Amino acid sequence: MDVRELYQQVILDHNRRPKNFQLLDGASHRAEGYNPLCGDRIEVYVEMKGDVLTDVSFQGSGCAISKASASLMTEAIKGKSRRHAEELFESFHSMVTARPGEATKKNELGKLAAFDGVREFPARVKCASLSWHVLKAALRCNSETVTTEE
Amino acid sequence: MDVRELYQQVILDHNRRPKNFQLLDGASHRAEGYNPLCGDRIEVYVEMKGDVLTDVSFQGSGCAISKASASLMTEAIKGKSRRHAEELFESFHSMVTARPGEATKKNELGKLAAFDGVREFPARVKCASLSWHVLKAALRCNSETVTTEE
Amino acid sequence: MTTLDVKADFPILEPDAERRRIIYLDSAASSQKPRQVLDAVRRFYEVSNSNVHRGAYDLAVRATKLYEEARCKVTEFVGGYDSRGVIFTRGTTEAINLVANSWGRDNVRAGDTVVITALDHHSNIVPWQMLAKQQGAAVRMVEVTEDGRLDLEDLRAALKLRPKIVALNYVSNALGTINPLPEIIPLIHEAGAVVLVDGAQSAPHIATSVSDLDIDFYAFSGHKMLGPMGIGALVARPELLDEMNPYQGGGEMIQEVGDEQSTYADIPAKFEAGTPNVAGAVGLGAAIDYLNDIGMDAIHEHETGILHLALERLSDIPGLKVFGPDEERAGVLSFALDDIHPHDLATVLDQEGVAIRAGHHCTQPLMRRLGVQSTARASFYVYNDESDVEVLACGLEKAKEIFSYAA
Amino acid sequence: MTTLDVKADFPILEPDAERRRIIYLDSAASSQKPRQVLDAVRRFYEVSNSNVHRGAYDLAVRATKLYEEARCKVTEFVGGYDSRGVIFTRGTTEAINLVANSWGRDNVRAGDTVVITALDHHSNIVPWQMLAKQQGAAVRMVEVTEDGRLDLEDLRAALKLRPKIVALNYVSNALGTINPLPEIIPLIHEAGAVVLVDGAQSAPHIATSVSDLDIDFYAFSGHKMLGPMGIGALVARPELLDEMNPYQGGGEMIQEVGDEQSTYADIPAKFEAGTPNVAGAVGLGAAIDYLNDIGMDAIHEHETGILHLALERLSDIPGLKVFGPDEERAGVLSFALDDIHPHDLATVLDQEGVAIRAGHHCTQPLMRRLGVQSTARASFYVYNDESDVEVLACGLEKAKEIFSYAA
Ligand SMILES: Cc1ncc(COP(=O)(O)O)c(C=O)c1O
Ligand SMILES: Cc1ncc(COP(=O)(O)O)c(C=O)c1O
Ligand code: FES
Ligand code: FES
Repeated sequence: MDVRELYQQVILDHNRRPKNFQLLDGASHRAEGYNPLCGDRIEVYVEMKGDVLTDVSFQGSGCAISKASASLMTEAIKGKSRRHAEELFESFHSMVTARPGEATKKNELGKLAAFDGVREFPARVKCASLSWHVLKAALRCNSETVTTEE
Repeated sequence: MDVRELYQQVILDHNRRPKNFQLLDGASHRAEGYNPLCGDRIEVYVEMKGDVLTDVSFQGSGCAISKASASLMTEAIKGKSRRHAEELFESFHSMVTARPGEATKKNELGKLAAFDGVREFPARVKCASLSWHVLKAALRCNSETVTTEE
Repeated sequence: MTTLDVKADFPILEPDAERRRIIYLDSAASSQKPRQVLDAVRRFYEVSNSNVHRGAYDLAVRATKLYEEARCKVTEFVGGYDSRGVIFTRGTTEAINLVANSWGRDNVRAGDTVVITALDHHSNIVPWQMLAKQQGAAVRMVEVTEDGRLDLEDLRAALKLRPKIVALNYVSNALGTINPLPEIIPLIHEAGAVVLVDGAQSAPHIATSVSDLDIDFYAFSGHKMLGPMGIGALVARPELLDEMNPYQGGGEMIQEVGDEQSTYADIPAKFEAGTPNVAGAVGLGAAIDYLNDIGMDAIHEHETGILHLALERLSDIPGLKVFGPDEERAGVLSFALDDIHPHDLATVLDQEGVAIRAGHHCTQPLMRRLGVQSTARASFYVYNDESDVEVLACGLEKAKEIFSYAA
Repeated sequence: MTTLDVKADFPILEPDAERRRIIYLDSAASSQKPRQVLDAVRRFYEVSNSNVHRGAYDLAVRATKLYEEARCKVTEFVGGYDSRGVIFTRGTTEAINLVANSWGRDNVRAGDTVVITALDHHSNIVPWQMLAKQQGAAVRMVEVTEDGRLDLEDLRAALKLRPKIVALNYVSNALGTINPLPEIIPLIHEAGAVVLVDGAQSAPHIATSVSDLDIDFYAFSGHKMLGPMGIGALVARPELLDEMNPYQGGGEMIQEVGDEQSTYADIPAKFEAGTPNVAGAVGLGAAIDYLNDIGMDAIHEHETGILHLALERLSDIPGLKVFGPDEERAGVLSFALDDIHPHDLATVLDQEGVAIRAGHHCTQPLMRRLGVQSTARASFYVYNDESDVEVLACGLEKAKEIFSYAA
């Protein structure tokens, strides 16, 4: 497989110029995630109004995959309901951990489908899902550090 | 090699009816030896007058090789000078640890030459030399436990 | 008697130019290895070798996958609680020392009691003696009956001391005694103690479910169950491991290393400091596959068959005395012949190509209770068959002849 | 540049049906194995396999002999004091933990200081942090200079604290820095401390004499020096080992086991509880033979040649930054390329068949001082050659292209 199927243009772009890459002052929820394999760390901030994620942002260090994934995640869930965000996580997670040939919900994922190639790179699955795990932790409680072990 | 070259008649006899197999009341020197590989233990008693080993005996448990070796040792050194006993030990030790084909002082050892076959059985060399090590320890000081590691 | 017909899988049992046929009757000390296991280890080194977990390249991914697959195989094979509760160690001894040091230092305090048994291997005795000495705790050794079974009355008495832990084996390596764990373990738990089971002799021979038996810590060695040397496992209740402090510090077991102190990874990594023996784990996995292919029940039946055949055949030899119980015994036969020293027996048999063990079998407390320094021991495994028993018996008859000649 | 021309000895480096050619540049993590080592291990299992020391039969005698021969080979190879001072362990990590636990608990007390360095691997940091915490002692970490050498001024300052022990590596796995041991060790001894040298990266690459260097404890791993996984050694001054308490309890390490307490065997057995990894030791012995055949000086020269070639070739790539010192450095190259994350580099290179490592290399304290989370690292060994450097460089250029396209 060509490595460019992993590093698709949208991923490279979001790595270069991540969206929502900042602290969120009015955040009602936040969590921190740590990937012990590389030492990278990501913080996710959420502003919730009722059931809606009115604003989302992230900070931290990471590889192209994790940064782009965090960036695209914030875009995808901003303004969405908590329920919707959780469903996206499910679809995303099953896409990046799918076995070769297995069907995925790629089509429902919009831009996030760019991470379809990750499943061919088992060592990088954690990178793609790190920010999502942190989001989940942030929604679960107010402040927590998670380490991802797939 | 036939196992009967190891278990020669004289060895079998001394195993069955060991000589000087008793406590020696008037012993001036004694030592105890322990073979950690099998848990066997032998005590050697010596009565020294001046430089001469006027009486020698042993007690303990052991295999045929170690018992016969102790028995034949006591016979060989009784009434001999300390120097002579030590020389016998040297010759005996080099015989049982000689490499295949290597020349030994077998001829100077009299009945002790029966242990010539031991060197073909590396696992049993300790058995043959145990009592000799204990003798050496007894002559070195008055009371001691030695463990033999070849 | 069933025949498993697997001898041909074991290269060492074939005579070759360098040496003649070996009748190997010392599997309780260490087993021989089938071609399948040797091939798996070699294939690992030739195709997938690399360090695990931290590599982003293909080889490292493969090696990690194989290593974790081996962990899953172990979990299933012994009926562990969860693969998080499977720690790879060098073998049984290291696994027990891990528990004695990590769990032991935090849970056994001055004045506490640790219960061990007179039927156990030094590896399940000495670590507890060392721990007790360090902590100022007491060691209480449960006695054995005359026929070499655990004295259950004495165990009950020992449990009255409210020990913190009871450490005992499932199967005795010296006598083959199978401890009635389904009866014993509830008693231990009722007494409020944790139980460590030394499975060195059960893992190779008896279908076991650690979780069904409700065992807290289970230790075993790969080299006794057709696997390579240098690998084994501690299988434990994950909740217990979660609470324990690490045993060794180093790579792989950390989360973040500060200048002064560090935080630790989750289990099982927390207990696997340093580069693991990946090839060993892969070999152990292959051994488990091999054993599963035969079937653990078939293996137990086969060994029981040989044991009874041997008991019968050896009873023809006057002066032969067998140690240990008549029932509930694995394929281990400890015996004495006349007053011939066990090492002399072993030497004579060795000249016939028969490898048996002579010695205290790392069970000196038991030997003292049997009133002997050592015994001769023949132990059976998948590759042994009827003809091996016959060669053993003939060798013993030869020994008898040699030694009675002197009478 | 010299070429050792040994690639053909390493089966994993040959392309086959299952996978294409691998350029393996991660030997600092674990080395590949030559056929000669794999053959020796297999031969052991096929001809001599048995447990050691306690067997009276032929196989056990052979296995014991091979095991002790391997000990002698290790002694000679690292210039140990005496084969009694060579303890087989699983690897470096276990060897260091052995010292921290056995020597450490008896010699490091509340208020004492243990000196470690910011250049070291977690395996030579965490055990000392754990010991210090248990004993109420202090850990003092010696700093590094900006170019990744040990700060000798700071070491001198640390020695003023009169530490009980100084633990440091010979060669840094993250940067390749070679510590000037001949200069350092006398200072340590003058300060009244004992020195432990982590030889994980020196044993495979540099001719070393533990006794000439006057090292008290030296630890290394077989798997990094062409040997099998699961074997390594602690090489120590026998007088120190004689006085130390055992680390693990179990079979082999005892003299006599009582019901309540036991006496221990002499060294080295005292520190080798349980069935040892005999096959591993035999494989390590074969690896030593192999390395000796090439010659350690030739190996060092070869690696230095590749390193300098790589330094030169990589300097053609704009934006490539190399970490570590210019001189006194082994065949390890830690680098960054633009702002491309090391894991992304490793993934791109992996697709080109080049295996490099990305990460903190189990040296987080060092990474903090370098101001990075991780680096990309290529490390060289006997089987690498000029062409590997070229493939690496091309892969890096490809990565640069992919990632700059987005700019
Ligand atoms: C310098 C150094 N020390 C210690 C270690 C740990 O060695 P092992 O994992 O074989 O125990 C390594 C390798 O990982 C190393 O490079
Ligand atoms: C019952 C029992 N426990 C523990 C051990 C120790 O196992 P290892 O030497 O593989 O650590 C053995 C075997 O030697 C054994 O038979
Ligand atoms: S490498 Fe650290 S998150 Fe991807
Ligand atoms: S077997 Fe114990 S001394 Fe010979």
